[in-house]
Amino acid sequence: MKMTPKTATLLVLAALIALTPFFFPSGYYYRVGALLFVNGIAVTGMVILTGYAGQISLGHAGFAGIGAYACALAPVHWGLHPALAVILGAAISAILAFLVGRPILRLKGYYLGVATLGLGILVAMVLNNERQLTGGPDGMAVPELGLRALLKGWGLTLSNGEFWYFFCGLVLLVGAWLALNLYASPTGRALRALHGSEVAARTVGIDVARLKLQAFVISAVYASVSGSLLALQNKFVTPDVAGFMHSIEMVTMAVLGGVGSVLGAIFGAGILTLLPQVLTVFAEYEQMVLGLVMVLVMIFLREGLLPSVLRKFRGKDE
Amino acid sequence: MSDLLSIEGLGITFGGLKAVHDVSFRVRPGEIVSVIGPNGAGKTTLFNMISGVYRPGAGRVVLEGDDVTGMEPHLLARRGMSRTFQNLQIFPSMTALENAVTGYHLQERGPVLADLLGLPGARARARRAEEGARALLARVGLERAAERAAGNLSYGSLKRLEIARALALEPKVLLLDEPAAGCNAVETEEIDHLIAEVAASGVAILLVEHDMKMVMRISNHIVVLDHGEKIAEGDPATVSRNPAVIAAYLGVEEGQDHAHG
Amino acid sequence: MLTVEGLRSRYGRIEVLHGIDLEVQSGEIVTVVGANGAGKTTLLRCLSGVQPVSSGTITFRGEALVPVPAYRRLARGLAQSPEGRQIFTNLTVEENLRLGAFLFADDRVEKDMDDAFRMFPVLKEKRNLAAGGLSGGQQQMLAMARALMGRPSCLLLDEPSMGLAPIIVAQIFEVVKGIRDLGVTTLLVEQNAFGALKIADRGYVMETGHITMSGGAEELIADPRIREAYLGI
Amino acid sequence: MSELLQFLFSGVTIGAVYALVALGFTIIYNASDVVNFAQGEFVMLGGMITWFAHAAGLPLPLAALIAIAATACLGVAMNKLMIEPARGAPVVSLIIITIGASIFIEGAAQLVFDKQIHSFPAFSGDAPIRVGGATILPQSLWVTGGAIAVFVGLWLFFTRTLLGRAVLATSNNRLAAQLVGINTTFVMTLSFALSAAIGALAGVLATPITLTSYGVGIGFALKGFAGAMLGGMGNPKGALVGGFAIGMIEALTAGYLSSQYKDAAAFVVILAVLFFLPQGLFGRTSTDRV
Amino acid sequence: EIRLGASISATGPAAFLGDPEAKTLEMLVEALNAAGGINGEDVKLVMYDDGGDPNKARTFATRLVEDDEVVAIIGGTSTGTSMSILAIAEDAEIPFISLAGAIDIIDPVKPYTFKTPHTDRMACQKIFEDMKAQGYTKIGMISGTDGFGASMQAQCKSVVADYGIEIVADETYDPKDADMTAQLTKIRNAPGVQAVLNPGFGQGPSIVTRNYKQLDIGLPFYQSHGVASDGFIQLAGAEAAEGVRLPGTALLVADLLAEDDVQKPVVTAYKAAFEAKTGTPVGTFGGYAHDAFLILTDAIARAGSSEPAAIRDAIEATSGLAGTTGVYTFSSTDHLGLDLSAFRMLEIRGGKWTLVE
Ligand SMILES: Nc1ncnc2c1ncn2[C@@H]1O[C@H](COP(=O)(O)OP(=O)(O)OP(=O)(O)O)[C@@H](O)[C@H]1O
Ligand SMILES: Nc1ncnc2c1ncn2[C@@H]1O[C@H](COP(=O)(O)OP(=O)(O)OP(=O)(O)O)[C@@H](O)[C@H]1O
Ligand SMILES: [Mg+2]
Ligand SMILES: [Mg+2]
Repeated sequence: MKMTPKTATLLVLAALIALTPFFFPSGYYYRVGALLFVNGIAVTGMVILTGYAGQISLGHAGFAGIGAYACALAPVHWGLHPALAVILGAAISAILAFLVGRPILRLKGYYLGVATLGLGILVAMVLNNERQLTGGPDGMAVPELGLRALLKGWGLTLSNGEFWYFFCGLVLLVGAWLALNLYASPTGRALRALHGSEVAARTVGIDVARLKLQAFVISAVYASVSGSLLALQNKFVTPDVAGFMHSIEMVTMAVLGGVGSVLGAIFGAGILTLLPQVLTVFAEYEQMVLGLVMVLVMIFLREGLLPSVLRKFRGKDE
Repeated sequence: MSDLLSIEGLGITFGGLKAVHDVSFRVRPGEIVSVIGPNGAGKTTLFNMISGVYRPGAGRVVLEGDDVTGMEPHLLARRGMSRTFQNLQIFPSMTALENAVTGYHLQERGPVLADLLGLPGARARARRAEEGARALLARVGLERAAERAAGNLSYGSLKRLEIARALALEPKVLLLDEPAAGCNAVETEEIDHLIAEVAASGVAILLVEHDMKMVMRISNHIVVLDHGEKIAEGDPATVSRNPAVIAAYLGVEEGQDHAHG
Repeated sequence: MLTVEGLRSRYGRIEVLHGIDLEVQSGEIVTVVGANGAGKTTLLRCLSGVQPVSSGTITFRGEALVPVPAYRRLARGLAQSPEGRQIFTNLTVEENLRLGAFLFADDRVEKDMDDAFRMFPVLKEKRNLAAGGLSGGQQQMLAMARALMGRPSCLLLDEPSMGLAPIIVAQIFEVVKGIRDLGVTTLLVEQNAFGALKIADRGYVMETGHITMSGGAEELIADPRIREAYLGI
Repeated sequence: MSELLQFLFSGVTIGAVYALVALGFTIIYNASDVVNFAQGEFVMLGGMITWFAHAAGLPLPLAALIAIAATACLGVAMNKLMIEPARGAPVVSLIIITIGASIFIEGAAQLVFDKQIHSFPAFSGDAPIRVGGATILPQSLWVTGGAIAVFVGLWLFFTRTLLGRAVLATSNNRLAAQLVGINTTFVMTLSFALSAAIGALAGVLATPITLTSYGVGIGFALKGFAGAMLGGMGNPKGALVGGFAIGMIEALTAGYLSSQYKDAAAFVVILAVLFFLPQGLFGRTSTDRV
Repeated sequence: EIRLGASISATGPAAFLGDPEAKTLEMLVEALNAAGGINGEDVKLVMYDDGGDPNKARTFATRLVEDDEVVAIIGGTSTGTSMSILAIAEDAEIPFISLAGAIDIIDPVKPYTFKTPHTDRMACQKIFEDMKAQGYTKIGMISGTDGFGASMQAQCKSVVADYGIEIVADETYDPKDADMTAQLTKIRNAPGVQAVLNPGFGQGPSIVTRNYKQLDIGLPFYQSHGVASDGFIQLAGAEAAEGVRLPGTALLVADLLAEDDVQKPVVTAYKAAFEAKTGTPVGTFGGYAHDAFLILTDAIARAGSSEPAAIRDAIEATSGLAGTTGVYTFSSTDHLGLDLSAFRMLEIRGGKWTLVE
């Protein structure tokens, strides 16, 4: 049987998640892996918004911030279980995205960029300034998810690092599966169509405004879940999670890896997560090397790392 | 009322220029109505107003008895209107097949959630659309280009791809803006046949085209615009003899030359 | 004046010109006809330098053209009115024309512009309008006029009649004939093969990246294969 | 009254800096549709190199000149080494390249210079000028003057010169630009040189007010970007007005409402303006037809 | 070989603090190994730059513990990064000495976490003590919105009532702002305001000080320990900085210290070494790193072991250890080890630091 690209992608991903731990020399690698997956989740959302629908956002960290702080605040203030707080965060992100999406998504290109940038900055600013509630720039503690203890009760003992590695890996797999389903589906096709030409998309009956909004909301949920997972595993959160740099990081990861494909973008998340860890050997040259790597990847693999490499590999041109 | 589409006093201005002024005509099912006129006469602008890309400054567009003036294009598409573009509007990074499949959007679309979860229904819908699209590509002679990225196709191929996509909507009214541009005489005839076939199945067709051979051959009715106003109207023979049309558009000898090959 | 020998060109790995040989004498009008996707546009793109040549030579007025970058070719006398018009949509009609004469800063620019306006009066009406607002046919006229502003000795036209009213098509062909009398050479790619061959001296037929036939224009018009495949008669 | 005046002066001071940065974005954008996120680093370099040269004993005007020239060269190098090799890449890729360049330049600056905060003397001293009970520093007038001068220069360049038109043509349709004989490579080099020089000039003029260090680039880039977008990217008039508008909004919000949320006010205004004018205040609407 | 870990914000928004900290640690390790290490064993410092990002700090802390297998960690330039590292260190039961100001780091006391700087609450107390002595009862505040400024602003507001002082104007600025005259004008116009306090670090306070002078406000002006370095006087300009008061450490007034001051030798030695090595003036923050390293090496030497638990116990037993910031005495209930006396009220006069007492 011929494998569809979707199955292939999922298998590759699952194999990577399951098998790499056998090569981990120490527990620290689980942490890096878990971070990679968390970033991968956010970036998969960017693939839907930017890769499929062609809309950019420079403010998605704002949604990550909402997801993260939902996990910090809801348990403390309303006694909500952290797992429910993840869902609450996702719901708030979705509602916010839904409310602001319509007016914002009428904008194009850089104008959309600056509007989303503003949105992200507003969220970060609230988190920063409402000190009584959020702890301000110094951040606040996040309660335990408790799932690890539960697993232990069932006889599955995992270290903290291992747990988060596999848990985030699992969520990433689910996220990738959803995004891949979407790609080949009618909705996915319509999203990619409006990317090509909005006028033509409209005349074939695609409700462009609504579809963009859907992509925006979905990607906001991805970002929010990613923020939640980050907060829960760090057990601590600061407004940096909603910061401008984090937004830029998400976009960069996606583009670096290849924003058109889920696996590519996750690859990008991998590069930007691993690179700083690897580059510590360069000490004070770290930043220069990081910048240089980004530039070189974009020059020589201009569609992003994975698609370009695959193309060379397959020797295909179209 | 047996009119499928009726245009009533449509007009629009751009910064003082009356691009279209008080244009009216009707189209019945199965009829091919051509709009001709000099460059800049307002033909494309008229199409843009009818299909909802521009909001008309005056007048009404009535489709099957309903006033649809200024309605959003995607809503018009749902009511059975479909079009192609003079300035190609394709989805360059998608394959030719996928381009054609988008035409089936209204039939294949479903709830996002079903699509996200990849429910069997979603997949079945997508498959049906794909089969239809393949058949259409064959109809316009693009079956061999199906898997190629549309951005890599030649101009003439893209024009035909647009027609395939427009047909995929299974429209009641089809607006074609210069479908034969970039095609040679033989290719044009193929398109001719296609259009005639579609019309024969009861679709109302509105055609803008500068290839007079084609227009004269297949039109039931011709509307002539100049400077945004309707200057003549009638069957091909009448119109091609109209001195005003010859002066403004056909050119004296050339008019004959093109009309009769 | 213009000689093409063994020209090959590709998009990525797919070769679309498989060794084209073609010649245009000074003062000639030569037309190339062919079906959609035959490679006519690609050929013209190679000549104007915006498409890489993988092998073969192009000689223009005795000089090898391949190493010359695209922007220098106009200075050598080669101007193109490209497929898809490629006008500067954000600039005004007048600015488009002035940029057509980008290389020149003399009084002749104003005169050439007046000529262009005389040829296409509608452009004069719209001179201060953003070119993107023009109708399709008006844009086609602008592309043609802009190419003429570059004072070419050899004009490359890619379907100049596309989207033009019959009366203007006739006029364009007249213009091409007219500038031949001024010594300008023209390589004309046309789907309106009948019209093109009628004004041309010679013609080539192109099929999927090969030249399959060539000869005098009248000869080609009379050829039954051509009549059936391209002229539809 | 004197209070309002002081807020306005504060707005002018901040706004002039933003405007000057925003103006720097316009040229590269106009030539290539790329918002150069390394623009802030040009501003940083203008300040840091001037400080460095001045601290090494050169007179201030000479130090400033060296800084501007060096930054312009760097801009050219960036174009040659990073942008040109990526020709034909999609605009997003180019943007990521400029972000990478920005990270690289910042990393290099902290090695070549240091991580401390620096400044150099104001051009006309620090004695505040008093007007109706409010005060403004002479350096603010320098920055404002600089912004206006750059604006006039750019405006003339884009509207009155064929070369300026060639820059616009290059971004509008690169293929056609080559066909009419425009050396698009040269146009890109020129725009990077000019943009970098304007950025450096901004750094030179603003540093006595804002101080400088290796990391100030991003902040400048962000505010300059916001200002340019508010005014309409690519239009010098938009950059000038947008920059000053953001400065004014911040100062007035800080003065009358809340200093905590003054940046929020600026973005709320941007969102509101874009709601009604999706191309910014003076942005051109695309005229492409279907 | 004894492996020590550090995660410092040598770049990013807190680089202004982290850079001297990183340099200090490098310098001290070098000197220590040159002098024969601790009890004859060399010290290896594994240092990472977390860029001020708490998430990165947590990753590096994990790496230090799991991969580099260090026996103790110094770092956390800011409160956010410290809180991240703290969780890892406590989990792994490895001693951790933070370089950040917030009281939450050691209150409540956690077994393995210590810190060297005064808390920002202490800085507030020191300043308000001085204000109260001068008889000011109504003051204005202008704080940076970065972690340092915001945290100190909150602490000051929570203790201000103890000194019978009222905050009549409370303004903030973004650390990247270029002009604060709008906020300062508002403060000046607040009724009855007698003095102004500016918690913050980096370039912000320098600009505030210049704007303060520009507006000719004329009221007594207090800065925080966040700007306690010669760089501040340079940036603000001696003229604008004239008369500014702040709570500082012995480090800034090394040559003014009494000969018998216990801090004098350590302060002079560090100042001389640092300035010779880097060519930049010492500041309070490098001093925090110096003290952390001092406390740690002192404890390891006394413990005679590099077992984390033994080191921890030895740190807790530290008593009367003179550092640059103050004289440290830890206990099981006090992981800060300093009291208010470690702060000295300084005033800038003629472009120089002077002791107020
Ligand atoms: N957006 C616009 N802004 C300014 N003028 C416009 C705009 N759209 C159309 N026009 C003007 O309206 C007139 C009609 O244009 P339209 O494109 O409808 O002509 P057309 O009949 O389709 O011509 P062609 O046969 O050349 O395609 C033209 O003169 C054109 O310049
Ligand atoms: N950018 C591109 N990338 C890949 N292939 C391309 C590209 N442009 C054209 N082609 C392919 O090259 C071949 C020749 O195309 P070209 O545009 O030269 O044809 P043409 O003769 O001008 O056709 P038309 O009459 O339709 O304009 C076609 O098969 C086309 O699909
Ligand atoms: Mg038209
Ligand atoms: Mg072609």
